[in-house]
Parts: sequence; structure tokens; C-alpha cells
Amino acid sequence: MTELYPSPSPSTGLSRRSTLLAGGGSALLLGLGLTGCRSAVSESSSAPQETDGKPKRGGILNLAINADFVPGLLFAQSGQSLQQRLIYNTLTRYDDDLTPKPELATSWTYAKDGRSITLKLRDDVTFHDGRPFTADDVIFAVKNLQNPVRAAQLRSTAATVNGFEKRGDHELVLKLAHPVNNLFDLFEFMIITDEKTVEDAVTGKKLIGTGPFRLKKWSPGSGLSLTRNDTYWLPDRPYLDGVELRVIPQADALISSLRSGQSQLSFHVPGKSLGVVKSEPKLKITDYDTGAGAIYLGVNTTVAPLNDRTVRQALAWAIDRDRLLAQTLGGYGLASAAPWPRSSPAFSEAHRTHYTHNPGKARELLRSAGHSKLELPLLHIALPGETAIAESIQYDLKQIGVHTTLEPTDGATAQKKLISQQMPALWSMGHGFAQVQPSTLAVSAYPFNEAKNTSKYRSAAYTKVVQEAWTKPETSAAEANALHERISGILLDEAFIIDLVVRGQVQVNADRLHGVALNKFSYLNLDDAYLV
Amino acid sequence: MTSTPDLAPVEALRKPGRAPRRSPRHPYRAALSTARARTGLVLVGAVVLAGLLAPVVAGHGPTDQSGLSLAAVGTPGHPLGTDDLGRDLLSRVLYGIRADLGIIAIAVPIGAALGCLFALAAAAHPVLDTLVQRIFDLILAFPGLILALAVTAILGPGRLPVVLVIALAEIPAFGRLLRGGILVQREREYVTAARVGGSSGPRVLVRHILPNAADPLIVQVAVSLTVAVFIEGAMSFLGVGVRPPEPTLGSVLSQSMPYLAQAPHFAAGPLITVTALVLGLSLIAEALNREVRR
Amino acid sequence: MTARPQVVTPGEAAPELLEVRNLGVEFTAPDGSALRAVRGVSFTLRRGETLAVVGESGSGKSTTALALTRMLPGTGRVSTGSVLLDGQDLAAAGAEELRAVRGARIGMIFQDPMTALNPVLTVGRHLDEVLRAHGRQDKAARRARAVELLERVGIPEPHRRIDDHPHQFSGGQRQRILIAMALAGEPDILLADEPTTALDATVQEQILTLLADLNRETGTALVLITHNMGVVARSCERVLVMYGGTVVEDGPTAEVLTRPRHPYTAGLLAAVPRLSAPSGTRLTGIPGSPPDLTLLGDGCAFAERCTLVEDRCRTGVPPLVELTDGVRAACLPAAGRTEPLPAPAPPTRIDRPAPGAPVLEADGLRKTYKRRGVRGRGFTALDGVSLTLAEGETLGIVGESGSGKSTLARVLAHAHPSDGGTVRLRGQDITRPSRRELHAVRRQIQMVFQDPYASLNPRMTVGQIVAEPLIAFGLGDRREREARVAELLTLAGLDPAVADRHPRSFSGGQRQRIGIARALAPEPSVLICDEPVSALDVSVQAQIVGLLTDLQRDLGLALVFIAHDLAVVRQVSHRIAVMHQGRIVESGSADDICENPQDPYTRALLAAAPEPVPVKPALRKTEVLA
Amino acid sequence: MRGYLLRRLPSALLVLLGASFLIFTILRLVPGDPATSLAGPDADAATVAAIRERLGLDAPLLTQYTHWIGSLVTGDLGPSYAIGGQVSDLIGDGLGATAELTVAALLFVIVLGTAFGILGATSRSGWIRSAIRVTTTAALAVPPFVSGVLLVLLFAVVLGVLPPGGRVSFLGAPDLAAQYLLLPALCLALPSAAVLGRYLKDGIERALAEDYIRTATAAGVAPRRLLWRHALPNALPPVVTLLGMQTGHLLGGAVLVEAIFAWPGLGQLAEQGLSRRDYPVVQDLLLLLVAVFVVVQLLTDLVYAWLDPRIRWE
Repeated sequence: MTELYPSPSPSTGLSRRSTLLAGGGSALLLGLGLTGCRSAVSESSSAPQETDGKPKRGGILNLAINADFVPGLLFAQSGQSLQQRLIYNTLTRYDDDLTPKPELATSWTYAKDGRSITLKLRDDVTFHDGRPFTADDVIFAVKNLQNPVRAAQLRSTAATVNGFEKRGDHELVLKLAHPVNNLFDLFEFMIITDEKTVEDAVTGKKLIGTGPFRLKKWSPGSGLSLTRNDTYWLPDRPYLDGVELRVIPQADALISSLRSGQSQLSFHVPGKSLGVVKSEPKLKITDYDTGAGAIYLGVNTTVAPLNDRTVRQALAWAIDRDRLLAQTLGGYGLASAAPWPRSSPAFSEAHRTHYTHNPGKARELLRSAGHSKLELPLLHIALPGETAIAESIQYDLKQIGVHTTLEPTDGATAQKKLISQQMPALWSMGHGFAQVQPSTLAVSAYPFNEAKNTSKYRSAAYTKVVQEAWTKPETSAAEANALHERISGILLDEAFIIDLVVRGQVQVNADRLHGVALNKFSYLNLDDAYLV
Repeated sequence: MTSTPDLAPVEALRKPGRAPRRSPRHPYRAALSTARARTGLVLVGAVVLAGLLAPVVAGHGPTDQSGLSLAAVGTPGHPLGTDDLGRDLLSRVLYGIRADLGIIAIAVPIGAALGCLFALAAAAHPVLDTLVQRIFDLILAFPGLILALAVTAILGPGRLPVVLVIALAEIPAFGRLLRGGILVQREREYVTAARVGGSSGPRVLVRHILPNAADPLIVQVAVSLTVAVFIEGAMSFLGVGVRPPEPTLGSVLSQSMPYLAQAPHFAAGPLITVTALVLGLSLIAEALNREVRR
Repeated sequence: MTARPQVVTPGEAAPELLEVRNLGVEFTAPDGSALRAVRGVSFTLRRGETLAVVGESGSGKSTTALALTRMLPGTGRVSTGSVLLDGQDLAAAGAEELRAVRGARIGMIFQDPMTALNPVLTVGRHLDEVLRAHGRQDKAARRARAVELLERVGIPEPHRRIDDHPHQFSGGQRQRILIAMALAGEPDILLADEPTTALDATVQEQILTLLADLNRETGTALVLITHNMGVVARSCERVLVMYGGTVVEDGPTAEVLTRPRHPYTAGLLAAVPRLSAPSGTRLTGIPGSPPDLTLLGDGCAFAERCTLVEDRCRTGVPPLVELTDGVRAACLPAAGRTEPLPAPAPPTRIDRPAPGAPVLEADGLRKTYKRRGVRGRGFTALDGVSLTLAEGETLGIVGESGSGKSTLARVLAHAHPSDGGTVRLRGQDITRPSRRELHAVRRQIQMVFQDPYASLNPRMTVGQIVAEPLIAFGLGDRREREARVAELLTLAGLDPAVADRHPRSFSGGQRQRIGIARALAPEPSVLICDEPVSALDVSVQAQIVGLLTDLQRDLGLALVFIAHDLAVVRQVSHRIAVMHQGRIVESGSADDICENPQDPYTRALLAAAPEPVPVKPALRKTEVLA
Repeated sequence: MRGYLLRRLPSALLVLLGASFLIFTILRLVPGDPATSLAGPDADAATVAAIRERLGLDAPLLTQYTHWIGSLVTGDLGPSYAIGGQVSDLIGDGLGATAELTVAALLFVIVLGTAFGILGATSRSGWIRSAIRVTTTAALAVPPFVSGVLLVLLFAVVLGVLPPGGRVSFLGAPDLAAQYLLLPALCLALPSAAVLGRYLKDGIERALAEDYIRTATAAGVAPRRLLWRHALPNALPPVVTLLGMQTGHLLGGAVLVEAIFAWPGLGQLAEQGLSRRDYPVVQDLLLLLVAVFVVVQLLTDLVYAWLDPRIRWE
């Protein structure tokens, strides 16, 4: 500070003061923004003026997301897959009771033995770059998913496709190594991308599909902005001129953005905050009970005494699922001991209520296993919502004498532990894939994977039944259900994954937004969405 | 020949600097007896006391949950109401204070001590001085919260990272102050006098320089405590605070944020506490500052 | 600006320009009690007159000056009386009126030119501010006037220097700039508060000359507040002696200086060292120290220290009554008396042993401070200084600021290392001692510092301070130390009971005694006193000098006595060395140096030293013209 | 001046080097690695290994470090691991946003701080003075993350006059941008403004007690000028130093404020990068922040000397 150095002769006090003034002035200028001609609030969302409830063209939809699009995971289901169905299309689309409906595939016929399927494709579809869509694009899509680098959860299913037979540009036969009963899960899951630009796609440079919107700009970290695809194959669709996906990681900020009308749609409102949203008249909450997943308590079956099934069952009895649902999830979801949502073929009320809140029984079981007091770590992700859930679980376990130490962990580390099977004795998280073919859960969802899962649970029986269910041709529904029964039985009995609340995507949207749909893999479908 | 001391040449009254000062026998008693400081002491005292008495005062355990979530203020059994998981807010706030005090009581002294060590090193030799200066710059330049995130990811959640981050933040604050003080004081004539009087180097430092150079540190302590509370809060807010479910002022406060509109009382308790604490500390700091300023 | 009252042309027998009636000033002490700093001060000032207000610290002289334009700091307020400027009562005037008076009718100059100028403003801006404050609108004109003023007060190359900052000027120049500021508003009265105290004698001389010139040429009345009788004699027609916040004597300078009516005035004059007095003359100080305003009773403020005190003195404040020859004095005994005061005890010779063998010898000492920065090159404080000091001898060292005398002191005391040359103590070389040697040397050589405020650790009690060397040299155990401390304090003329108090609660003189006690603690044989009295009031100064000489006599100390005041040095020293720019330009026996100096610089110093003897008005004029 | 800068250059580089080493080490100590978080849920070891190799994470640490420093020297920061896009673009955008926020906040700090300081020191009305006391204390007592949420609640949700968060570029629509900027900048600025205010208050009070003020008063200078032209300039230099420090705090505090106001700045980027173990982004970004701070310190010294003519000569 008091160093000496030659310097130009000091300018007069005047210039010194003038700098002060300059400072003040510019700050005032900033303040002027307030009184400025336009208001940022009204600017933030534009919409067609007519308000007679009928679908109307125009308007930009602002979609608040808590995490940015990850190009690397374009072909996997990640926490944030909303953009997939906006930019791309899939072959088919499930309706609410899992009956496939045509998208790019207009019709399909299974071979008797269930070892091949013939698809008829739309002939009026073009990619955003104008190139027409043909059977080759489907072949590429399947092959693409078979590539391990794509980290696609349904790779196993895609891998069963071992032959392609083109019949002209818009008809295609897929040959299967063995029958699978979740092929349409694959078709629901698999987005059709442009082969030439796929490498640019996984780095986020170019996203070229056949979907209702084309990518205008992706600014990493802050979101995607999409514009209407005027040559979309659905006539007069979409209504919206564009969609802005805005990354707002901080929950409170995200909610504020909804409440202030800055954004009109979000699927990332943490459960504990839904109460606030409920009290907001201008906002609507929709719970997709065909939920994308469930909240569960994972158990590492190699850690004593959790290698004892009785102890695991005790834990399952200990937790007050209804309180959890009410206090930490804003009441949205379905308290359930089994992973299946109501829409799932495997759903049964009996399974759902297999375990209820019964501390007495839990303690009894513990005692029978020879324990009165246990000390165990419980890992959870260090986000407000997740923490609340963990705290709630911790309290319930404490009541039966299982004292847990919470281990808040950042997402990345938790992810690594999950994959590398380094989870501590207990962890609480969410899983997906219960909403489609039950077998998909067992072959694709990591916690349930019969071959290797984080719980390190192995059982010939489990493996056998899962494989059987998976390779059972879709045609025979009855037998499939029988198998599902057995899978559920094992899951519940072994309790290596203790499901707590089956929870769909909870959608919060401004009441001026209509026609929003979500597919089974949480791909957002805005074909029919419009603002009034 | 004895003679009565003349206390106040009138010129002396002109500049505060030369004014007849309080007898430095109790350097800070004078400062702490001012109305301003008293208010501060009362506020801080009240908060601290509340924290210490937490187990006695609080009716419930800070982590006991119940069915009724977000119960309003004055709910029987829950004077301050309950939080989202139906935990008693009074006890959470009280135990929160306790936790914060625990952290601060460790972190600030550590930071101060390290800072002072650096300062001494800096005063010892010009080369060391530049080095230490740069270290301070480095610490100051490093965005604290990012560091907090990283440190917690490395060490795992809990008090340790919080303490560490707070301590780290305090190092330059104390270091720079003490360094400055030493550099000023050792030019003072009474130091020369002491050296000529035969006092050894270390003795001059300990007996003469430090006591006078340390004045601003006293003020800094009050300031640092405030900073510490904030850092703790910010870390909880970013989800890298003290391991849940143990409450801290910061964690309770950040948990309350989503309910600010719906259940303001959730935030009120901790917010008032923090404000009282910070207000009290800053009052004390001011009072001391007026006193020790040379 | 308010319209001035009718201007009265000087010369014609006119109403007083300034009339102060029964002025009283009060401060509110930290504990809330009222502190009467000035009590019932009355005086008048005619146009073009020069009036000195003289007194020691606490006399209320500066406060009086500030009170005139109501510039009292902090809690200060005018409690009684009136200040009539051409009939306008400033004591009752409003803020704007006062502002119009300040600078425009009454200009002020303050003591410390180092702090009295704003460090971040150029000299030009300083003057500009004053000029615009008094309604000069045209910027160019203001600048021109500013240059003119600087020219007038003798700043070389004003055109170039006008844009420099204060720190680029010497002390004397800064004082000149302050004077220029005071003149800028062409005031009728120039109020100078200790304008030369912080300056070297030679510079002081120049400044006083300047003030006198201004007074003569512009007819500006001059009020000079000072503690220095010499300055009074040198430059004022009338003098006002203040003590304890009251005027004790008031009259023509010549009269007051030759026939003081008030015992305090007499004592003060007696305490002032005279350059004419031969070496070894004991100064007669006034016992005690300036009064504590908070403890003042109803009686005469000086009663405590007065030799002629009577009972009635203690009962009521004596009025200021007209005596002969236009002199007024506030002393009951003096009022009744016709014959002059009994002259204070005549200067006595100090009976001191003849110096013995040399103890300390310095040869060719050099010291340069490397100055970080632009000019890179260091500043040479000592440039080959050689001296010897014998047992029981006092070597006086005189020089002005920057002459290197303080550096010399520090080098001799091993506070700073020397860059060259040798120092020998009883023949053995101690220039660069090992740690152990240094320890031994320090027992032998101790130091008394200039600033009794800065040289005592505010955090320690007097006892601790004095005991510090004892501990350092491991002398005695705790009990012995306590005894020794008491002994030392008594030796230094302090009450041993003060040992557990802190320095802050002592007056300058007493602090200096503490410093001396500390220096004596390790029983040194050489005592190096760096300006030990320059920060003290005259009456106290005499005490301290007396103490030092007594100590020398009793303990056979060898003293190095450094000061800028030749008169003091001559009295206490056997030999004197004159320092200039790091060199000793002349040295010899004290009396020789002062009677017939050889070096021109020495002569200049002697010429500049103001003596408290009245100078004939005529003579003053010529001197001024010179 | 150039000479001075040259003299300071080595130590500045020293700081940066130290910082780079620190940053690198810390990041590598953080558990979890880019590959796994990139591989996404349910990826198998083979996939992860493939990604690790592609990112060069299998190379020894020293190589990785030197490679990083190399990339800094050449200025080609390369692609980001997880967030996507080029690191330089990411940081460029983030820097723009954060700079906007910090500068705006700085202006608030200066304006509010000066107001607090001057009024607090000179206002005759005890009412104003105590009002300022309360304001500053509140600003210091309420944690930014609370004041932030409160601001949003009040202005965006209840009153609905300002957007709750997000950012619009100043280039496009300055008036809109200003409205987006207002709340975050204010929230970021308040504490620092309070601190600044208190310092300035002390400074002015001290300056007003100085001899030169008495000189000016004696010369009849008007009170207003005494304050603005005589006292203030003397109170400023230390405040400038403080301001330099505060800039550091502002940059640091951005992490929190940007989260609350969904402001796509460096703070957000850093948090994302860290949570996804995007080494290049976090490394370069942290180093950049340190560099900025160092530069600010230099500037502070220059301004200080500019404000206080004595510095050059002492």
C-alpha cells in the first residue's frame, strides 16, 4: 500500500470527485431499469391474447428444469429427459394402461414365436434438416442403443435384436435372439436420431430429429431454447412457437419462478415444497400416477446383520410410509411396499400394503433375529428434499432401535457408489422403470438388476424368474402376470430394496397452459400443448 | 517533591487522540461499560445462555418428529410451532444455537491462532513477510463457498469441514491485523526504550509490542464470530453443513426457506436469534473499536 | 457575507477593534462535569497592534484564541462574556455571520504546520478554498491571487509550487503557506497560535520577521499566542500573561519583562534559560506543575506554587487591577505593593566535580537511512562524527531538526547500528558487540527520550516500566526490585506511591521523570538524553534540567545532552558540539562556543535564539528591515 | 506506475501458481470422478473405463497437471467434461454474467455505502443517524440467503414488479436486463455496503477532527465544502482498500446469490462443474477468480496512491 513509485502528477480533486459522481450516476442508471419503459415481468412470458379456451397457435413456453440437458446421456434415461420427445420422436407411445399407440410406427405385427416383429413406418416424416425418415434410421437407432458407450438402460433389450430385414423404405422386420416382453418399452424409450449427426448430438452441438421442435440454441448450464418445427408430420402441430428450458438448480428459485408466472411448467418441484404451490391459485399440480419411479430404502445385504433377511423385513415394517408421503412429498405419490404404480400389470393392493407402519412387529422381528439396538450409516443425497426424506426414515428406524447416522453425499459421489456397489449399509434414493413392463425393472433398473445390483443381492431364484419373465413372449399375458407375482414376492420377501413411496413425475403448471403430456420415460410431449 | 498530576491540558480535549484516556489498567472495562456495549452484551449473553440451557429449557428433543408438521406458534407443547417434519422449533433453535456456539468456539480461536502465527512469521523476516502476504491473498482470493463444497466432498459432512472453512476464512483477517499492528508498534519509541533498557528481543515482542498490537484483534473477534455464523448458515444452505438431523441456526433457517410464505414462523425463530447475535456482537465490536482506536 | 460595521481608519483615536469582556469557556469533561478552561478573560486590541498571549500548557491561551471566533472543539462552549469585533458580538453571532468573520476579518495560524494543512489538497486548492469562501468567483483571478499570496509569504517559484502538495514543503514553508491562507481574506486581525513552536530557531526567526512585516505593511493587528518569552520580547508591543485559564498580568512588553508584577510572571522569566548565563548556572524553576483545571478552587490558580501566597489568595479569584505604567496584574499582594517584587533566588552555580577520564569515545561514526522509493539514494544522518565523553562530564549537542543529533543519540545507545566508525567504552571497542557484550554495554549506557508520551509503554504501570531493565539485567528478586523501583522513583523526584499507576495519568514533566528513573535503573555510567526537555513547559524544563545535573553530581554520570535550544545546553554542558547536516561543525567549551563562535552556522544559531529581554521598538524595526 | 506493476508482477504470479496447485490438488482429492457421473446411472464398468480413457483421466496426476497448465499457456482450454461445450465459452458466458452482477453490486456498495457513511457521520438529525444504524445493522445481521429469498418473495411473488430470477443480456435489452439485475445485485451488495458505510463514517469523523479541518474552518470555508472537499478525500483511501477486499467477498458471495436468483454466472457454473466433477471447468474458473482478485488488489493499490498524494513520496 505505502509502496513508492513514480507516477503522473495527481489529477485535481475535481476529477476525483467526478469519478465518485460517475459511480453514483451509473448506479442510478441501473435503478432506472425499474422505471424503464417495459416491465421484465410482463415480458417474461408472451401468449396469444384470445382466451376462449380453444387451442391457439403461438406463445413461448418457459419450462423450469433443475438440471441441464446432458448430451452424453441423450440415449439414456437421466434425471432430465424432458427434451427427448420435443426434439425427437419414438416409434410407439404407451397409453395409460400400457397399450402401445402409433407414433413413427403406424402398425406392427409380432411373429407367433415372438422372435420377430414387423413394423410399418410413416412415410411423411422428415428430419429437421429436411431429409426424409426411413427404415434405415430405425436400424441405426437400434444399433446405436446396442453400443455400450450410449449407456442406454434398455441396451439389454436392444441387444436381443440380432437381425434387420428392410421391406422398402417404410417397412422393417426386427429379428430377436429370443422373445422379450418389453420390446415396446424399447420403442417408447428409443429416440430416432439422424445418423450422420449423432456424434454431434452426444456433444450437444447438433440435435437433429423429427420432433415438433428444433434446437435453436443450447447454452450449457443455463438451458435449451427450441423453436417450432414448421414441417412437423402432425398437421397444425405444435401450437407453441417455441419452448425455453431454463435451468434453475435452486429449489426456492424454481418455485418463485413458477409462482411469479415467469415459467409456466416444471416437473422438478421438490415434494416438500408442493404444499406452497398448492396454496397458489394460478398453479395446477398434476400427479402422473403412472409414475416414473419410486423412493426406496436400499440395503447392502453383505453388511451384517443386514445379511439376515429378518432384519431387512424389520426395517420394512418400521417405516411410516404415509407420514413420509405427507410430510416430505407434499402428499403426492403412493405409499407402497412394492415398486409398482397402479398402472403397472404387476400392481396389486396386497403387495402395496405388504409392509405397513408397524414398529411393534419390527422390534419383534429384530429381537427374533437377536438384536435390540443397531448402529448403521444411512447415505442420502445432500439436497433439501432428499435430506428431509432421510431424516424422516432415520426417525422411524430409531423408534425400533435402529440408530442411523446420516451421510449426506453430493450427487456425483452417490452415483459412483451406486454404480460401483460401494453403498454403505443403508441408503435412500429413487429408482425408475417400474412404470413399464415389470421385467424391464429387473433387467434395466440398477438397484434391481438380477445380475449385479447395489445391494449385492444374489439369488438363483430371482435370476431365473426375471429371465423367464423377460423372455416370455408378450402375447401370453396370464403367464406373465404369474411371473410378476413371483418377482414381487421375491422383492418383498427379500427386502433388499425396501420401496417406500411410488412416485410419478409431479407436474406443476400455470393454469393458462393446457395439453401437456409425459411418456413413460418422462419424455415431455407438447404436441398438443397451448397457452391461453 | 511530589506533585499533583495535571490531567487535562485544555489542548488535550481537542483531539480524541490526545484526550485524557481511560486508565488502561482495565483497558476494555471502560469500553464494555458503555450503554452500547451493555446492550450488546445483554443480547449476546441471552443467546448464549439460551444455547447452554437448551437441554433444560427445550421440552422436546431437537430431532423428535411428530405427525403435526408446520404447527403454528403457540401450539400447546410447541411455543414456536413445529417444522415440516413436525419437530419442535423451540428446541431446534435452542440446540441450533448450541451447535453454532460449539463450532464457533473451536473454529474462530483456531483461525485466529493460525492468523497470528502467520503474522509473527511475517514480522520476523521480510522474505517470510512477502510469502505470508501472498498466502493471505490466496486465501482471500479463493471463493469460500466453492471451497466449502469441495472440502465437504473430501472430508464428508459434519462439523469438521465447517470448522475448517470458518477457521480458514479467519486466518487472513487476524493475520493482516496483527501484522499491521506489529509493524506500527515496533517503530514506537517505547519499544526502542525497552531495547535500550536491555530487554531481549522475544521479551520486547511479548511484553511490549504484542499487548499494544493486539488491540484491533479484540474487535476482530467480535466481527469474526458474526462471519462464522454466516458461513455456517451459507454452508447449510448449500447442503454441506453440519450432518443432519442435528439442527444449527443456519440449517433450520435454510430448511425454513421453502415455507417462507406458507409458514413464516418457521424462519422467524432462527432469524431473530441470528439477528440478535449479530447485532449484539457488532455493538460490542463498535464499542471496543472506539476504545482501542489510536 | 454580512455587511461589515463601519470601517475606522487607523490612527484616529477609535473604538477598540476587538474588545473581549469577561470571556469564559467551559468544556464538558468525559465524566460530564464542567471544566472551566478560561475564566473572566478581558482584553482589548487596537488596529495594527501586536499583542502576545503567553502562558504554559493548561493556561487557556489557545482556548481563548479559539473562543474568539467560536471555534472551540468538541464540547467546548463560550459560557460567559462577549467578544466585540467593531461592536459586533461574536459570542452571540450566528453560524453564517461567524463564517463571514472567519478568514475575512480574523485570520488564524495554527501551531503544527505538519498537520494543519490538508495532505490531499494542493497548496493552490488551499488558498483557492479560502478565496472562494470569501466571494471571489473568477477562478483565474483566484489562482493569480493565490500565486501572489505565496509570493508575498516568500515561497520561491510560486507559479511552479502552487500545484504541489503540502508534504512536498518544509515545515517553515508550510507555516508560510498557512500564513498566506490567513492573509487571503485580508483580515484585520491575525491570530497566530504558537506559530513557531514546531520550528527551528532560524526558521522561527524568519517567520516572526514575516509576521512583523505583514503587521507593519498591511496594518493587520497581530495576536501571537506563545509559551516562549523570547518570542514575546522579539515581536510584540503588549503582552498578556495567562495562568490557569485567567489573565494574571497584562501590559507593555518592556514593562512586564523588566518589572514583572505577578509572581508567576516573575517565576516564568526566572525559569527561562538565558543564552547570556554562563555554563553551570542552575535554572530556577517553579515548583509543582501547571494546574489541573478540574481541581481548580475559587482562589488564585497560582496559589499552589506561589512563594508569596497569603490566605486571602485562596479565598477569591484576584481581580485584574490597573497598576503603574499601564500594567495590570491579578495578584492581591502585588496590588498592595509599591516596591518591585523581590528578585527570585539569584542564579546559583552548580557545584559539580571536574570531569574525569574519558568513558565514551566515538570516531568517524556514519549512518545512512536507505529511503525506499523514487530517489533510491539514502539519506545521510551521520557523516563521520567523532566525540569523547569523560566521567562526570556533560557534552551538549545542539543542532536543528535533521542535523542528525537524534540519530547520534540512538547510535551511541546502540538503538540503531552505525554503518561506519567505532564506538569505544572505557577503551574497549563496542561498535558491533556480540549479544552478550551488548547486554553488558546497555548496563553502562542508558537513554532518556525526547517524547515522554511516546517513550513509555501505555500498557504498563510506572512500577513495571521502571522495573523492566532490572528484570532484563536480572537485578534482584521481586522484593528487591520493588524496593529499588521505589528508590529510583524518589531519586527522580516522584512519590513511590505512584508505582502502580499508568503513564497516561501523569503530566509531561512527571513522565520525563519516569523515563529518567527507568534509565537510571541499571546504574549506568553514561546517560544519553535526547531532547529531554524540549517537550516540556519552561517552568518544568528547569526542574528536569536541575534534576539531571543533580543526578550527575550525585552519581558521577557522564551525560550527553542533546537539544535544539542553545541557552539550555549552555547552562548544563561542560562542552558543546554543534551539529549540522550530520557533521559536527564546531565543538568546544560551552562558554567559548556561545561567547565567540567560529563557525558561521553556530553564529546563525546564536543570532536566531530569542532572548526574553525587551528590545527597543526602534531596534525592532531595524531588525525587521534587516 | 509501470515500474510498480512490474515489481508486483512476480508475487502475483506466485499467488496464481500456488492457487493452481491448490485447486488441482483439491479437485483430485474430491471423491467421485467425471467418468462415472458422465456415464450416468446404470452404466457398467467398461463404459466408465472407456470414458476415463477418452478424458485422459488414466494419465498420472503430474501429467494431468502439466497438461492443464499447458492448456492455460496456449489459451486453448479445450472442451468441458460434463457440462458440455468449450470451457472458454462456458467461462466466457459465466464471466459476463458474474461481472455484470459484481459490478452492479459494487455500484450499490459504493452508492449506498457512501450515503450511509456520510449521512451517518454528518447528519444532524439523530433520527436519520439511528435509521442508518438500524439499516446497516440489519444488512449485516440478515444472512444473504435469507435476504435474497425475502427480496424475491416481496418483489417477485407478492408485488410482482420484478422477475424472481434469471438474466437477460444487457446488450439486447438494457432496461429489462436492469430489472433482472436489480434484486441479485442488491442482495449481494447490502452487507458490503453496510461495512463500507461504517468504515466511511469512522473515516469522516476522524478526518473532521483533524487540524486541517480547523484550519479551513478558521479560513471561513463553508461546512458543506469542509465535508466534500476537505474531509471526504482524506477518508477515502482506506475505504478504497476495504472496497478491494469487498470485491473479493462479492465474487465469493456470488455462488450463493446466483443460486438464489438463478443467475447463470461463474458461481452457478462452479457449483455445477464441481457437482459433476467437470475438472477443466472448475479448475480454470477458480483460477480465473483468483486472478481477478489479484488484479483487483493491484488496482486498489493504484487507486489508493492516486487518492493519497503522499504515498509516492514517503
